[in-house]
Amino acid sequence: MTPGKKRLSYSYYPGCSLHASGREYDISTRALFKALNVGLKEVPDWFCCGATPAHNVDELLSLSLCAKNLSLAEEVEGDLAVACAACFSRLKTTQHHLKEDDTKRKQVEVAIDGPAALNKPVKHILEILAREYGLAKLEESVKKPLMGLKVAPYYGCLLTRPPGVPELDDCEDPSIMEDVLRALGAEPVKWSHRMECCGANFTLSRPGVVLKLSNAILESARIAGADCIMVACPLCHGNLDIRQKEIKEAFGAPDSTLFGNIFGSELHGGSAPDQRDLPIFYVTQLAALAMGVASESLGFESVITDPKPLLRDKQLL
Amino acid sequence: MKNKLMHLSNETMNIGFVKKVEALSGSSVRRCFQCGKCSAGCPMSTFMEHPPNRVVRLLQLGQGQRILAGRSIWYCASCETCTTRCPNKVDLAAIMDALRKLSWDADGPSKESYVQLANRLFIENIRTYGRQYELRLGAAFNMKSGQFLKDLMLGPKLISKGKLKMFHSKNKNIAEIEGIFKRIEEMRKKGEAL
Amino acid sequence: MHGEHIKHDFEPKIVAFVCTWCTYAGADLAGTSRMQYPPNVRVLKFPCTGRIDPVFILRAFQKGADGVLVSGCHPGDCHYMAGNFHARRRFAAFRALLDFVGVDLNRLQFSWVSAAEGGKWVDVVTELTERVRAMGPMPEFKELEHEEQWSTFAEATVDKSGAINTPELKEAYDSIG
Amino acid sequence: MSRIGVFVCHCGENISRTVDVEQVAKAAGEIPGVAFSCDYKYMCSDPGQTLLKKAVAEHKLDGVLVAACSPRMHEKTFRKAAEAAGLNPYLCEMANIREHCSWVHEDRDMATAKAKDIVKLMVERVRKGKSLAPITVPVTKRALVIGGGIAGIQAALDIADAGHKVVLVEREPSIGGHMAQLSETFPTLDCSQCIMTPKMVDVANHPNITLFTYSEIEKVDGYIGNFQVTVKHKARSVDESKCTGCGICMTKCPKKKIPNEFDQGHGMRPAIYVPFPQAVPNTPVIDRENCTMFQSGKCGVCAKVCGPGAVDYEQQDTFTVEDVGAIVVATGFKLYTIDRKPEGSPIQGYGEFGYGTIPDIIDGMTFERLASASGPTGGKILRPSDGKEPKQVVFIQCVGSRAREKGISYCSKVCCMYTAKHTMLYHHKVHDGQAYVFFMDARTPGKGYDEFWRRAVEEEEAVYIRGMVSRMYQRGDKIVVMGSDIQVGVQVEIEADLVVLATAVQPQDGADLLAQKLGISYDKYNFYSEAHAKLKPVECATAGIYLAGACQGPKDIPDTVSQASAAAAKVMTLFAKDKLERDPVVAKVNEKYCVGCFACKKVCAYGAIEEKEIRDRQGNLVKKVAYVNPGVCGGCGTCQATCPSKSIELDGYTDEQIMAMIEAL
Repeated sequence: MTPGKKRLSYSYYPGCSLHASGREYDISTRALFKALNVGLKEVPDWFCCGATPAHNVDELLSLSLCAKNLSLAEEVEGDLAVACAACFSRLKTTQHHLKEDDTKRKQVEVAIDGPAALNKPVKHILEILAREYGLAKLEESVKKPLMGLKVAPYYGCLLTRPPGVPELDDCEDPSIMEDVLRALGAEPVKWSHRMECCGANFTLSRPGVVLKLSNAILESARIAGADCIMVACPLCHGNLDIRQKEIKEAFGAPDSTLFGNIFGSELHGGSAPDQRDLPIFYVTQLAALAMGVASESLGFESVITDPKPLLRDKQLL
Repeated sequence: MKNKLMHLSNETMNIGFVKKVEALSGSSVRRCFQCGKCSAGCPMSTFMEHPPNRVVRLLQLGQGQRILAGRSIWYCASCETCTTRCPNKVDLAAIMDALRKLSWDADGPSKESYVQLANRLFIENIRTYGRQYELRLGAAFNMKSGQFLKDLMLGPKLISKGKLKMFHSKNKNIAEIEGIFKRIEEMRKKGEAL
Repeated sequence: MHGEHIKHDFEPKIVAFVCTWCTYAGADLAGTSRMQYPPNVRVLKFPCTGRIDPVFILRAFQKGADGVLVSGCHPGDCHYMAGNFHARRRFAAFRALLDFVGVDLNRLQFSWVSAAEGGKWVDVVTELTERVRAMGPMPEFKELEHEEQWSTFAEATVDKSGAINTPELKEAYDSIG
Repeated sequence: MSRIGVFVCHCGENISRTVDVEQVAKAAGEIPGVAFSCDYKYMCSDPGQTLLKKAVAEHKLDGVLVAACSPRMHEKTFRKAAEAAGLNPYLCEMANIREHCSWVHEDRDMATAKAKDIVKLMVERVRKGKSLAPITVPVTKRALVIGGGIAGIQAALDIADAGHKVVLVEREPSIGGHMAQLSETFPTLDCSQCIMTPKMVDVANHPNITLFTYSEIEKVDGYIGNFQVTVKHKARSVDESKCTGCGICMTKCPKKKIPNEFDQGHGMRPAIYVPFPQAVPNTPVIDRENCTMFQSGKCGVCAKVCGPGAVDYEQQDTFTVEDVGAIVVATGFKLYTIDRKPEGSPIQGYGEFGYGTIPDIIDGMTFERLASASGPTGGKILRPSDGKEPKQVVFIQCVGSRAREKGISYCSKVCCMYTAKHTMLYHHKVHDGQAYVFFMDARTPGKGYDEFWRRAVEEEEAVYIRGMVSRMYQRGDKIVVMGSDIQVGVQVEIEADLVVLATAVQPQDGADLLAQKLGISYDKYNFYSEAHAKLKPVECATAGIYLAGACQGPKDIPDTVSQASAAAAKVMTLFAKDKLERDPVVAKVNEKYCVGCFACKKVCAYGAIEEKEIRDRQGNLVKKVAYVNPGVCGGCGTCQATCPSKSIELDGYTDEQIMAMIEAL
């Protein structure tokens, strides 16, 4: 930052997950921004963005909920920082659709009883780190480089897709996570499943689906030699972390037929010999760790797949 | 249903339904030339009785009822892979949204009740609390779906990890949420919105 | 585009000045593709937009046009290499002049429609027709035609000493002096 | 008072369906100065034309208006008929009530009213029209062919064999183009080079052909029959008149590891090189960007070893001006690459296939080089990454083509056939290998083509899968191909050793720039536009310029050769006459009023306006005025709209004519 330039400051939309199952994402985001001396002010009384279920069955409701949140965010200064990939995707999609479709915009404005705020810039945390704070400065700010940590950066579905909407990075071959990891001193591994779907919100209704898809992701990361996976979405985190043990039980033992009965033989992708635990980190957890934030204040206690042995092994604790 | 003879005529092809799908999704159905790229990349394709390209094909033939009768649309994960890679700018993810909406409106002849139930509870939660209340969502899902023991071991663990909250406070401005729901319902009643 | 024809209270008269190579051919393409557009437009063919004198546009307004369209090849695609560039420059100045004298520029449209853009021709014509329809008839220039005659009459009424004998003109000249 | 005849055509039902033609004819008859009006079912038919001729004679008509289709369709027809009836052809005009009226409107009343208006306007135009005489210009009987691929070679040989001089200009160091790169050709599987190289030699030896390789078109002036084309001869750094083609410079050049463009970057060449052994001319060229001598000033080996002293590091680009009467454009195509494109480019790359970063995903032309006996692998199918023989090869069709999302919506036409050929070549060379083809439709119209494709499936055991590929990624030394078979309705995964993409056929780089120099039009993809899709598929809208080959649209070799011969025939037709008649739509100066400001001269794109001195009998200069050279004038009329004193006028589009039309609004 050049001298005299204003301190970076953002309004903040955490979203439901970050107040519950993804609480460590929220905690670490706040800790990271504090460490980087970047302002972060939560939008008061925000609502759920509707996530996938809302647009799944009722696009108008989904657009209206997001438009409502965008107009609530108008009241807080600074671009809107979003950590959850799903919320980010919904908010960006809403802005995109309503800018392009006048009919929908008018309907939404009736629904929220006010104008839709379409010009508030919505920024994902990754974008803020890599572009606004800047990779060079991020690298400078590192106090404890994540030396020797092999990380599989996992983008999931919603961060970059569909083309032209999130405007975060190339929708098929993004590099923003790798760039951030390199700046933090970690080693991003090249792997094949960084943009495959984890099963997302089927975690509630059809957990079997999640097990199959998430297994493929974990397996691919292990083959690539990753120590851990980095995510930017609480849903992905939930599926890969919380259900990791379950996945191992379902796919690890060759004679497991528990889920095979339900879904047929497709479930058995063959048992992988490598069954290492893969801790799942949020991007903000890794970044904050590199900035020297004490690990106690990064919410590691909330994580199911314990990351501490790995961090100890790499002398990062 | 799958192998039932398909009679094609002006009467049996429900083009009105297709037009509704096109209006809701903002995407052309006829543009699809059935290359199958959507099905090739769909992570959920193996769970569907009609893979994505066939969903569009059935729409082209005016056979919306065949789609709604199946569970394909409820197994779409909204990952947008199809939309991203379609060579022809068919927004299949949006078409899936539209189909689910129409199925939902018709109170779902679909067999896939679990996903519908989860969606319904999720949206109910928003209306009641303003935000998600994950414990209630999970508990209610298990109760209503009759899977009392589903993820039984996971719940307490998550509570102990602080990931599930026992209690949830409502938004202060919860009345505004109700207003949004009400106004949308009114618009639909008056025919001002689909 | 298709379907029932709606009867309107006001059918504007639209005059299109087009070049023969691009826009005229584009309009032909709209025809061979059986596209539909409002029948309000009358097309005058020129070899090139470079041939179009601004006077033609003024005259068209005087003779009852409610909207005028000038359309030629895309920049760089001129059959005559650069005619449309000269036209563009000429009309940029002309638009400013029209704006200055108070003509609503929404009545005058310039566009590029190539021989391959039948659809664009339809869009341009439809849009202009509907826009002008919403604006209503344009009486100003038709009145101007009458005023022109009146002013020649006024010139004839200049008295032998050369003094101006209508109060309006006198005031106008005085204000210049 | 004028005596104009108005003839309203039904065009079968095409016009009469929505326009009340009888009413239009009746209304036309009431226009002052119209002496005769009628309607008829098909005006362009023989009886229709006879009707027109008879009416001209019977009613002593002095002008004719045919209200029918677009003048672009039948203006010539009716002007000829009018001329036959003894009328000046330029006093015959057409009112377009089909393309501009009956076909685009549904409301009968409004369409009829519009048709009446159009007729009214055009009657005024006829009334103010003038008799014009066509202009004749001499024809330079020498042709220019741009591009030395199979299209350019065929056109050049045909024209030269007819006895006319030809200048053939090729951008690369050798002629041959893409056909010289191919291994074998469908549907006969004969060796491409075996049929191509003799033709290349014929070009080099033909007494009527002047060959300029490593040269480009710099500037084009003039018009049909009289073009002046400036050709830029890029510095070859080797004197063509001295070089014997012994090739010792190439063997001694210390820089040998430059990827060879001819082998799609898979073979190596030195800095001084001929693109391939059979190159014509067999004269090397120095690639200055990769030459040590040019980069650091040290080396000079090639000059030292060259016996005749042909190497010349000081050589400069030179320019010549060629006078030609006709131009054949045959600039060919390039293949789409799936690489990431610069921001803002309308053509998108394929991120889902790794943006071209996976070495064993190659394009069809690279496969041709791998299969070619003269290629980098000596005709063995070996994959680029590790030189191993691939046992599972996946071919994917329609990569880039038929993909409007990627910016290309057209079908590339040749891929279905060459992919079938590739599976055969592969099967012939790797007996235990398996070829898979992902395809949408097999488009095989053509003599012996579908049989060829069926042979690939039935006899050569290629597995065709109807469906596309969503994604490919590297797993170990395999490429995982995720596709679908839409007929079975399942996802398909293949672990391939090699993937061959049938990427889209696109116009050559710079096609648009060349078109701007030539003044010809091109479509949004930069393919050159023919004058008429059906009836003038070889001519450009710009007279005297003809198209051959894939620069006009994707084409296979037989189609390309046919079109090249057709273009040559068009050139010969033009050259069969000594003088050329052209439309007399040209500007004329009224010297009485011209003040000599020469504003017209500044805007004239043709350089048709000269300064003319007017002198009195004693020879004293009275004034300078503008003069339009009618042979050079293009007839755009920009000068007329620019002239402040209104003393220059375009025949056929006079102010009087246009004002009369506006008055009739």
